[in-house]
Amino acid sequence: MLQAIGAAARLSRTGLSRSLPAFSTSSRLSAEDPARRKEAPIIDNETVFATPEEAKEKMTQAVAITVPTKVDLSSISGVPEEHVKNRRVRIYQPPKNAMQSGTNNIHHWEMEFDTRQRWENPLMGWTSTGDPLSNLKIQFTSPEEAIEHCEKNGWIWFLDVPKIEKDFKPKNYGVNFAWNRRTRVSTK
Amino acid sequence: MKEKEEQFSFTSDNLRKAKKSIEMYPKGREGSAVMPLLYLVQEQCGWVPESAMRYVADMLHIPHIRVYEVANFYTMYNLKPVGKYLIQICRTTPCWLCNSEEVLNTFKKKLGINIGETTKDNLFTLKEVECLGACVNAPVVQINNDFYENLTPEKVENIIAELSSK
Amino acid sequence: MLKEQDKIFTNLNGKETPLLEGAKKRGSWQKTKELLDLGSEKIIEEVKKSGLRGRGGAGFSTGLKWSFMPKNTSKAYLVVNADESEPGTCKDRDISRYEPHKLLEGILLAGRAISASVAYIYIRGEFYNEYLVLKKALEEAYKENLIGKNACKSGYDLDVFIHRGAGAYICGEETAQLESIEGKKGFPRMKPPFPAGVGLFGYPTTINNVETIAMVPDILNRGGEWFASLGKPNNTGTKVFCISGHVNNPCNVEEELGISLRELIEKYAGGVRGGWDNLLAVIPGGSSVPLIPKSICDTIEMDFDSLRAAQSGLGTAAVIVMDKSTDIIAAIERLSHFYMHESCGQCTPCREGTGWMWRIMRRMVAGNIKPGEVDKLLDLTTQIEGHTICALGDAAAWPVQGLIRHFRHIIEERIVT
Amino acid sequence: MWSLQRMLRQPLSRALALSPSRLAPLTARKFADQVQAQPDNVELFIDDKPVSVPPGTTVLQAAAQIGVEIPRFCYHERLAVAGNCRMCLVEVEKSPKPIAACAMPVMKGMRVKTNSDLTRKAREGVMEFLLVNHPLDCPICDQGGECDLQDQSMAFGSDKSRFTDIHFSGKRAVEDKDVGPLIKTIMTRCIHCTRCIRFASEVAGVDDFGTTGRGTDMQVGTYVEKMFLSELSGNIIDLCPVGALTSKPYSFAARPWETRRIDSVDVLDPLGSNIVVATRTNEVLRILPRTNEEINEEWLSDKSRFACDGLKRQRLVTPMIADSRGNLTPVEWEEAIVAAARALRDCPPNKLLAVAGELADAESLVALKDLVNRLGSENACTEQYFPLEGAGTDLRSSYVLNTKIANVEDADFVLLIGTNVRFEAPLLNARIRKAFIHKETDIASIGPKVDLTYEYIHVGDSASIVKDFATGSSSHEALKRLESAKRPVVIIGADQLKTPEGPALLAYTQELALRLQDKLADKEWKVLNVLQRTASQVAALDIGYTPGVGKYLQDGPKVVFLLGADAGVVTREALPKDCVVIYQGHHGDAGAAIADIVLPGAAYTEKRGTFVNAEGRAQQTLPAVTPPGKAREDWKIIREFQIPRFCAAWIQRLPATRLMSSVHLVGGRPMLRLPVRGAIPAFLGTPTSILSPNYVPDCHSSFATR
Repeated sequence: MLQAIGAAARLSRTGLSRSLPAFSTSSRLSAEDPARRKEAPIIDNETVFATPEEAKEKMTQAVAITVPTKVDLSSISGVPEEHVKNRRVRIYQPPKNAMQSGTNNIHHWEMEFDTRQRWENPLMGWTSTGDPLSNLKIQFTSPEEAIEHCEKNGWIWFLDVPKIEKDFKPKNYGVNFAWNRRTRVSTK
Repeated sequence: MKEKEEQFSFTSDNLRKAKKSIEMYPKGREGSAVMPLLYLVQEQCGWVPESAMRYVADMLHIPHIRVYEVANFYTMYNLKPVGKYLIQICRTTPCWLCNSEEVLNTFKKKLGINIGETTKDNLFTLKEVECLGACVNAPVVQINNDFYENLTPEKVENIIAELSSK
Repeated sequence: MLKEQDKIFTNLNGKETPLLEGAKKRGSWQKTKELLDLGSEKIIEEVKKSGLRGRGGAGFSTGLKWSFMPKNTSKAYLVVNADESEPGTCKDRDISRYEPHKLLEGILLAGRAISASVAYIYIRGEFYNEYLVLKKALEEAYKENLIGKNACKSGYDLDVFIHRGAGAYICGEETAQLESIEGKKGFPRMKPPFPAGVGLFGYPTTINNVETIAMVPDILNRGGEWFASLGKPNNTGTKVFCISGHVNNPCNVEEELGISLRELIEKYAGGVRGGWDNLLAVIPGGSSVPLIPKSICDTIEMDFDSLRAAQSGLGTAAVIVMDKSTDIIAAIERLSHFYMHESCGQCTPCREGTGWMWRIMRRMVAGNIKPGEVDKLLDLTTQIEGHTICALGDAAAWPVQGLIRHFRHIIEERIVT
Repeated sequence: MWSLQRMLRQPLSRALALSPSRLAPLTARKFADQVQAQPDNVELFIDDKPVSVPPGTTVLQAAAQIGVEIPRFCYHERLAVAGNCRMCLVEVEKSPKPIAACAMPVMKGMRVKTNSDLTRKAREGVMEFLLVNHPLDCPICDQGGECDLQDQSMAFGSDKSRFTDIHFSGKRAVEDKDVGPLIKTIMTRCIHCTRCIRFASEVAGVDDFGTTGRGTDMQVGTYVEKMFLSELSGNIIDLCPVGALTSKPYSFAARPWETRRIDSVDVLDPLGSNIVVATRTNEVLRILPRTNEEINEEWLSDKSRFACDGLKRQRLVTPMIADSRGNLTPVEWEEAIVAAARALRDCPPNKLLAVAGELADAESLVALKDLVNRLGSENACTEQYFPLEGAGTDLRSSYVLNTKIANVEDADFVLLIGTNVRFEAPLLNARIRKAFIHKETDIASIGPKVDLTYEYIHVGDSASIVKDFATGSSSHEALKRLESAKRPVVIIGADQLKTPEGPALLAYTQELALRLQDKLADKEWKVLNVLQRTASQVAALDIGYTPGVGKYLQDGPKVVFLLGADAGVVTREALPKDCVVIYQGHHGDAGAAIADIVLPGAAYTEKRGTFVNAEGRAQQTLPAVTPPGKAREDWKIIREFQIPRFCAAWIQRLPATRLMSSVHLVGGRPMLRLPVRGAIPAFLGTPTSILSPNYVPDCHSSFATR
């Protein structure tokens, strides 16, 4: 089982690069089964309740590998069909808040549905919506996971990935004082 | 003063001096001459009015704020008009050990002004400053460009009398 | 005891004319061409041999500093630091106004050593009359072709300019001084880059104290060995001491390094007011170093290493003497105020810390503190010390640390409960 | 249909392109001669983790590479290193003092400890000092909740205050500065990180900020009382790590945790800066930049940032029809739609004109063009003129920024022709300035002498200079520089092309660019750039709109459909008296004033719309709020016409009562519910190909799904 987790972790590490095209649709990836990319290992009760020794023994015996198959949950998820077929999911990394320099909250991936119309509640002035999905944000550690989740549920998705990484250039304090008609603009 | 503030420009003599000051610094670094130029302004006006800062900045092709920064940073530029005699009394430890407080009090009493004030006749402005760098001759007072050393209250009275009668 | 013939600054008392005529009589500009002809490496070699350590406070080996200058550079600058503002110190002022030609000759030789093409003398703004003397001396030197194009007919060109400061202690810090010459606020720069790499106007620059530079002609004239024979090992040569405060005869005096503090005070400054036993404490190296109480003063020798061992420093060798009548807390409080006033405001610990320290010190003078606040103040000084861009933070912290180290009992006695 | 497919093929399919290789021209590239020999990396250890970085890298950057974040206030990766906050102090083995990680270059074998006692104590000390004079007014501070000082004092500060002096002498108070109507200053909160000063002097190029006084009394401010006159001024609000500089329009409006943030795209200039729209209670409260290295980095121009308050005012909230006296009177949707549909239907095809305005999204542009085409007309044009002589708009490269915004940084010579980039595309100007400062790029300009925040060679103000340049007959220095440049860039402003000499200007510019292009060693480099003025123009030209209305107005149109055309190009005077003007848009501007039928549309914060920016990059806005009142997403409005048109007989048969009964009360508002819901019945055909699932998948949802 540990091997399985390890393999899964490796898969997720090879993640999609951030320079994916700004637009994408699920159709491209439908050819290769996303479930093959990563499938959460199914842990049966026996394994969970096993003592460490038993688990070890079981591990050594477990040589068979289950081949994951494509999963489609849309038929059993209970989500109305119009919300499966007609919704588009945006998969993205939350942007850094321009007001702050901290980045702790943005190291994950999120999926969200397109916003359906909201309206101001005439009684209280609250914002109302008839669409529960538009308030749904799910966090993932990698875009593959998000894609897989969408594929499972039959949602059409696209990746929104602007280039956010700055080209690496060593910072230099000395240039503040360099003899140069332009670099010496610094007010340091 | 108001009039002067609105249209500052160097006298031709000072303009020549200013050009000379600018030549002290390498080409392309004319902005370095801001300190000597502000001194010239102060020589001409007795203080550094805002219009002069703009004038200096434009002369050196540097942003106004850079001149403003410099004039604000250094304590020797008077950003407000001062009396004919700017009395700067050293307050730092070596002078204080040698009774600079008494000297200060004498000035205050004799001139009837407090620190930072100017006498009504616009003759004296009293200012407390940090170490003037003449510690072995403490206590020290700088009046305009001249140092008055080893002061005692009596000497202070003489100085005031002498300057007032000039 | 320094022999009369070993003195470098023979006109330190200003009895003779500072101008060229007198200076030549005192030995300036005699062999300058020959010395210049030695060339850069030989000059540096000789200065290294002399063991000359910077006289501005930090005591860094001058020869070594010069050798850091890159050899192949299109342009290099020499900056002479005459922005003497350290409380207690007034030696550079006397050198500038009484021995300007020693300084100018030194500039020429130092400039040759580091292959500088331009030298700036940064003189503090308050020294207006000193500036005039220096300017006059410089004009004389230019006139006689001692400085300028083909200086002293050696084929070496050096232009010297005098830049006046305008009242900022921080501009005595070398990198702040460069900023100031560049016409900006005196905000120190971080190191690296060191001025020998990126200095004035972006070119390699060496910054030396007036006294250091003014000693160079004599070192070269008389030889590095002569200088090294004076003073103590690693603390060679002579030094101008400024003795101020509660002494009978405050004065500037040139002496060998390693002279005992007591001898210095009693011999030259007429002794402590009310006798040696009336001594409370001495700040031995300008306001930036921690004070030492009488017990240490009794035996301490005035040199870089001995004072460092006593948890103080030689600094600028400005001896501020305080007798028993002194309110020692108030004396240090004044210094704290000085540092608060002179902090440039660039970096946080110094900008906020010096002000806070002074506020506590002010309350301490009145005894209006809680017992725990002494430790808090001590902790604050350690939070400033070493955390700032330049050494002003350290300089602000040390006097307070010295006070608490040696006079904690006085502070605690004074607390009003 | 055929026309649509052709229209779509070019830009939108490219936008939808799946292969990364096709994306390449859009991204910043590395050029052959720019690749430097990789110097040997330096290895050091940060928290005992080895990291290998190029020499010259700072400790802070090296730490970032292995995910160790060092706290900072003054350091900003797009500004010069100042090193004055001292928050980034870290312990380095064998160094007696902690070092400032932001400025310290790495050294071989250096052992940095970012979590040692010394480091922690140093941070705590700095934090304490910063807080000594920082007012405790977080509850009334607009930065509260997104304040670096708050965050870092939580993470790195002490748990209690030792500042007892507050009882004796209080904290420092600093007078607020007046720097203009956009930026609110509360200078007591300032921690003197000097980010604003550095931004102003380096990025904005408006050296207005500085520090005055010194030590404890140091203050950040402008020259006496001066406005911060920069088109990028709002960015200092973002940069300020504390609440010293906050947004005046947004002051006391909301807390950051209350707002809903929607990633979107700006449409107020042709660059399509990435933005985050912060909303609450269906109201856009503020707009912040979103990092996109290839467009806006992390800046935003003031227009884009502060224009959002206009989204609440002077909006068209209900359909309107001019009554007998010519006054626009509110009506229900179906009334307006039917009226407009009838007007469209009854109009002779050659007398029908559709005009697209500045802010039209690609979806509605396609829908409108499709509608016009179906009615048998080809008269779809944009307000903004572009010469059709020569290459015209057949080739995309003749009307976009071919170099790409980010690549302008790599140019070694930039020639601006008839454009004030600072005004037309502030962030492109910031890029040029960046290149000017950091890469020794030189700039020349032909056109009026304006302040572009950097020095440039002003060649002259006459269009004939372009001709001389193109033919090589000019002996001007700028031409020589241009010809010897390895990566020259020529940018012509589209506004200049409106003039009578526009076509010639464009032709000569193209000739010049071609001549330069041919000489280049780097064939990948693109020389010619046309800087469009509006967000919609590139998409409109891609889709096949004809630029400029002049020709069509002369034909005396009977029906004019203005899709957000507000620039005043179409006036009542220019139209025949009996001409019906249908205006669809979101603001009651020049276009609405002359309209007979007004259809309220959605602004860019209220719809999902594709916009193609000046460099040809397709991006989408996402709906942040609901359009006000009865306003609708634009393409959906236009789609409505297609149904009545194709079922003219059907709609005529439809009794009025039936139409009325389709109005349902949903969510407290009357909604138009058309007979068609969900999938559109087959007999109607696929209305437009923009409704294909690939393109806008939610197209099947009905016009009013509330």
